[in-house]
Amino acid sequence: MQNHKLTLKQNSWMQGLLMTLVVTSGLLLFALFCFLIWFSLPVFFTETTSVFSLKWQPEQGHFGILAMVFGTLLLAFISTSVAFIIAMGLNSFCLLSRRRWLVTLLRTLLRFMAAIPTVVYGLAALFLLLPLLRNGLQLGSGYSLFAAVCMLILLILPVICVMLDNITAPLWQQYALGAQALGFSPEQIYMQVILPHCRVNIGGAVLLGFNRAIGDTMLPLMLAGNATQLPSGVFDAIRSLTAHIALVIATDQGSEAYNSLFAAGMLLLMCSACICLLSRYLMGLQRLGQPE
Amino acid sequence: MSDKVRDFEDVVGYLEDVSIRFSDKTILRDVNLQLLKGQLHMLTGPSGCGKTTLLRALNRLNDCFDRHEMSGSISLKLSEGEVDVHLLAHKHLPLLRRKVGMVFQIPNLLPGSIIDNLLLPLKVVAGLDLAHATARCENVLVRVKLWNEVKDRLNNDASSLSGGQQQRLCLARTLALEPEILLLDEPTASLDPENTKVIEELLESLKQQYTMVMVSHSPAQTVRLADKVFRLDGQQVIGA
Amino acid sequence: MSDKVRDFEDVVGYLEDVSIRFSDKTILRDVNLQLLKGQLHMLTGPSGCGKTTLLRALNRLNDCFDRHEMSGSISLKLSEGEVDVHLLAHKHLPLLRRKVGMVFQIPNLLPGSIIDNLLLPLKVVAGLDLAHATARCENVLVRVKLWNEVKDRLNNDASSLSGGQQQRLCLARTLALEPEILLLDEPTASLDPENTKVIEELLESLKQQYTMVMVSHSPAQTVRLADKVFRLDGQQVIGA
Amino acid sequence: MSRLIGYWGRLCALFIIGIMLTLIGFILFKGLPTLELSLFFGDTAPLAAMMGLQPVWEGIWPACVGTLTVVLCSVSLASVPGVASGIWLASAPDKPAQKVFGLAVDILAGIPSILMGLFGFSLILLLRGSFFPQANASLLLASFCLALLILPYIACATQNALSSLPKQLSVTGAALGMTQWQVTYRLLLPQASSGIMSGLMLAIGRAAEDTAVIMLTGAVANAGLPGGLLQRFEALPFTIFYYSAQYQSQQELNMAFGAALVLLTVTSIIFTLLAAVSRRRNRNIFGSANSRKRNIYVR
Amino acid sequence: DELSPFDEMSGQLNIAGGTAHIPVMKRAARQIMGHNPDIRITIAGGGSGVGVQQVAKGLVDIGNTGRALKNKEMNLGLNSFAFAIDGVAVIIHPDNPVNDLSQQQIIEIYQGQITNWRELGGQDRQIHLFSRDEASGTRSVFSKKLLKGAQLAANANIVPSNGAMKTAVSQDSGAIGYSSVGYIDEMVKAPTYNHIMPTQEACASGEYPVVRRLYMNTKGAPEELTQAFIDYIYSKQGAKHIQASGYIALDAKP
Ligand SMILES: Nc1ncnc2c1ncn2[C@@H]1O[C@H](COP(=O)(O)OP(=O)(O)OP(=O)(O)O)[C@@H](O)[C@H]1O
Ligand SMILES: Nc1ncnc2c1ncn2[C@@H]1O[C@H](COP(=O)(O)OP(=O)(O)OP(=O)(O)O)[C@@H](O)[C@H]1O
Ligand SMILES: [Mg+2]
Ligand SMILES: [Mg+2]
Ligand SMILES: O=P([O-])([O-])[O-]
Repeated sequence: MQNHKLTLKQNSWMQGLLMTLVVTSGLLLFALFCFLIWFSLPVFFTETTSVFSLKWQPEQGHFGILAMVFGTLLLAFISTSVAFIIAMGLNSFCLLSRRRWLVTLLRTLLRFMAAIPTVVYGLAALFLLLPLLRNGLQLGSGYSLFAAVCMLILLILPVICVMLDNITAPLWQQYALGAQALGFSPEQIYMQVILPHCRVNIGGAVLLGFNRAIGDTMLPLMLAGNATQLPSGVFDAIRSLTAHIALVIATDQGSEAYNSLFAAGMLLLMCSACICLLSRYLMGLQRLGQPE
Repeated sequence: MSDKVRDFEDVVGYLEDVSIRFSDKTILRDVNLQLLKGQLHMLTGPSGCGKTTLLRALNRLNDCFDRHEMSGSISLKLSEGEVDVHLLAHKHLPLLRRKVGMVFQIPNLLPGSIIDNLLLPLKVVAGLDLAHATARCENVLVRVKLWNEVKDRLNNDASSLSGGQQQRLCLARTLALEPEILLLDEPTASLDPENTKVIEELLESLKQQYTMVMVSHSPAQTVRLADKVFRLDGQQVIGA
Repeated sequence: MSDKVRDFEDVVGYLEDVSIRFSDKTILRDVNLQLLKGQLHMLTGPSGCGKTTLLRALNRLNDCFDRHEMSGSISLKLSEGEVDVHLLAHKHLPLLRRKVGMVFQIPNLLPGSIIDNLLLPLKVVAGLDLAHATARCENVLVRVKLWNEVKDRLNNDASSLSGGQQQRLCLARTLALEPEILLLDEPTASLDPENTKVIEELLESLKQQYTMVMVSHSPAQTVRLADKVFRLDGQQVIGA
Repeated sequence: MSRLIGYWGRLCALFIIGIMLTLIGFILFKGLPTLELSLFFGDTAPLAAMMGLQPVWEGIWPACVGTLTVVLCSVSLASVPGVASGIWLASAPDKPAQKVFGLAVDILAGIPSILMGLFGFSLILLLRGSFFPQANASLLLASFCLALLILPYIACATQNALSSLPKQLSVTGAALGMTQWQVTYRLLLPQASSGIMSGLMLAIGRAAEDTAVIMLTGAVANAGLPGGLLQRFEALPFTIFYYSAQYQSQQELNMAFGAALVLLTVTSIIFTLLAAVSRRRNRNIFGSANSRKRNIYVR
Repeated sequence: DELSPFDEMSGQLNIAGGTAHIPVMKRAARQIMGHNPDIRITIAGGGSGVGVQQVAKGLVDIGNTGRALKNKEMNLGLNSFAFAIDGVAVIIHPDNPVNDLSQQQIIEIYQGQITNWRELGGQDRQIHLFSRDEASGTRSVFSKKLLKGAQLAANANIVPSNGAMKTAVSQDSGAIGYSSVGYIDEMVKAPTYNHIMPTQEACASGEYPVVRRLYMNTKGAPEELTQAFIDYIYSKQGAKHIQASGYIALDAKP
């Protein structure tokens, strides 16, 4: 009994600590949030409606960033969907393959990939992929949507894969035996039992990857060419919003070019907020459709 | 395969010198058994003696565990012909396990609702369309006497069922797949006498259709149901 | 609390008008029971009638499930004095559950090795040091007659135990915590007759120490063990 | 359909392993020959450079130290509050407070790093303009911004890892008389530790590689060894970016490859250490080391 | 000698801004820090815009620009110190046979009207346009003095620094870009502009028209260390560094 009281006391102490930490981080995040919104607000109150146009020609007084918005979305959508399809394959391989050493190798490789810095991908692409596109395949200067997408896929693949693995591995352990006894093949267990059961979590993993793809700065900056045009094909150069911010933050404060930066920032923030809300909404739908 | 065994027309399975080891511990040593067509074979023995392991050997489910070794030979006569279970390649195992259905000692639910638990294997493994599958679901639920208890909550989570209900659901699920050999691991352990009786009658009626291997701890049940009794003890089958 | 009940010195628990609903489905309605000190109360009834639910009401474990409602009052006399279980604040529940130990129908192992399953609760909940905890582990394992089967593989994964072994392990785990009231949900369901006898003898010997509420489907076992039999049916207790 | 996923999985695995071997091989091929003392220290005497007695030019030593420092600072700032927030979020996901906080964390986990850089930059301007005129872009600011960047990341990973555990586990814990805290700490956390660890690793990787944040908050092309928390610093990713985009000579390009190789090595060492530590931890809590690897519940 | 003023000093000097200046600043910093390790000089690029912005906010001590301050920037209380003359010239890949480009040709190229090197007497190869970011002093000079305000084609690739421009062009045989004359070496080739070779001498003499000065800017009067640094840049050794970086030193303060 004495002991129990003791542990209880210790618990409340620990819980206090926990709550302090949570409140601190909550306040910090809240401050960050307000800050970002506060800095993006001027976009609404200055008459820079020209920000929402396709033309970016600072010397001529056109400061439209829609081309960048389009470029960003294109970049993120293509790379996330390809990465997701590959990630599914890798995930199934990790669970199903009987060459366990290969699986261990792959898992290690994926976790290692998560640690590979973006700039290293950028560097490798500058001297491997771009020359190939430029000289080998004669596809323009090489700086293109395609190059950035290729490297972005490698960048977000480990993020999606590791998340998928964390989600599906325990489920596999829980259900594999029983389902196999019913005559399911391992592939069927993966496709029909595991995947449908964790659709929501998979959605979360994909959204995380999407966020990462939308938010990456260095790869588009180094590889996508930063041209302010609407691309007509994957081998055209584009500029992403993030690269735009990195390039434009250097301009003098207060200029219209500089203000477009906050519009870009706000759009990015809205993007990640919308994605998040969308995913929550989807989750809610699923929960409703599936009475307990 | 010894010739004297082959002669019997109604032998559908024989195990010869089957030894099973888990992590270097011998669980079963040189087990020899014959399974006869349309009979219910009862496995008994003290807890932890290897009954479940023996059942799992028949559909190669032991392969799912690490550090498992098996020697000896197991043959089953299925509609496909005679199958050397111990030699089967990995890709044929799903079919084997479908033909040799197993009901676990501890109910093993699939994720999802009650009806999902029945429909999913029917759709995926048996390849039935929804209408046929649904009809079959109702049929088996009635047969295990679960229909009345769950008919108005088929879409509820299966894990909210009581222990005995879960056990009957798992039995129903295996029956729905219409295997050729049934492995039953204490299917009535957590059922009350009344339900036990229902299940026993069901099993009795299934004898024409299936060859069954069943584990039970109840001597009374053994007497009531068994055509043949194997007693496992000390890693061996006594009195086959 | 009605006065006539309070008079009995040896009443350690009473349930009054207990009704329990899961997702708007009534499972138990107006159950009235008294638990007597040092007696074994046997709960019987058809599968799915609410026996497990009633046991879980006694240690408020139903609270762990979604969409659960309970009305009525439950009081237990514990060493701390009389406790109004239905009114207990959330923070007191761990203590209640320690005092009212429960063994599940489906063995609920903790992750990790066999010995972890015993040591972890002893260390965390009872706050014992390693030496004391280990001694107690061996003691309880011997009492449930599992010691010989597991003594050379205590560090193996607990999930590699057979069904019956898992059940005895869970019983041992609860006994090791030395509760005051024991809730046993079919503790011998997957045990062979011999082991069942051992456990029954153990329970018999525990009667002096604990008040027990047990679920069993075996009429024979009920006759052998029960001091008092409650039959649950149609959401009510018949013949208290 | 189901069969296809098997082939597809094998294809992807081979593809990825092939690609990564090519990439890493390329970096090794280009970077290994440059791995000499002069890569790190230029023409400064190594010992003097390490002690910080003499400034290093044309060497990546200051950038190595800078990166290690900034990663260490940001991870130690973010990991504990991050994990704590994750635990709290998982403890009662349906309460309003948790819902709001969870939403904020989710949104912020997806925030582009360049925005975080922008935040840091604006923060300094704000601080200078108000009550702390001495504030300047510095190592501390960069670490703080990085910490903010990875905190939601860690919180999300922790919450996911905890909430994806089977419910049976916490019911068992409760039935044994454990408090909610004990259930979380002694049962759930050890089970979720590998998930949390991998989240932490992703976060560390993110902090180590991030260029956009530090570019705006204190990383510069030339600074020498970090002079203190309140001074500007060099960092490997920035160095790589800088030299790969604007090398003026073969030697500078080699430095970029050398730095890339070093950065790869550093991050993989951190990872290996972390993995080893987490394996040790598992063994301590549960007697056997392999208990968790294959935890098929025999049913 | 010229380094002796730094003997007794210590502290940090932050420099940021124009990327054309970086070679000069690095050489000077290296000498000074080698002489007195107590002094810590940090150098960041970013472009001329960053230089103005950060020095005006007091984030750095010296902000470099590759162009004169704009009117709006004059009001920020900045002191400008011009220390070198530099030209801005078109650069192409060394293997490109085109040797001369007229102003009109360059304008049409950058407007996207000429898209193939064949039209300029080169090989049949697409022209890959490279330009600088909006904050660049080099870009503003190029755009004002050479393009005469013509509109830049939208498909031009943008690179963030002089160095990046040079490396990008040096790798792509179809590329055309522009950079500070100081950056031109054997990695890239500068075709003659209206038949004038863009050398620093031509820039200094006024023969080559697209020129600018390189400035250091401080907020208000420079402090001790900053002043010493500026003095050092104006010294003989400083002139040597400027020369070595490919620029023509200016010796008098404006
Ligand atoms: N995967 C495994 N790894 C190691 N040992 C195992 C494994 N599975 C079972 N065992 C051991 O093999 C022995 C036989 O187990 P089995 O499950 O076959 O027993 P059983 O006869 O079914 O007992 P019960 O009646 O209790 O269910 C037990 O001692 C068990 O601990
Ligand atoms: N969490 C829950 N949500 C909804 N319904 C539940 C829940 N738990 C139990 N039930 C339902 O309540 C009824 C009683 O369940 P309980 O587990 O108490 O039965 P039982 O008497 O223990 O049966 P058995 O002998 O089969 O174990 C069952 O019909 C069950 O489906
Ligand atoms: Mg068994
Ligand atoms: Mg029950
Ligand atoms: O010198 P820049 O301003 O063009 O970088």
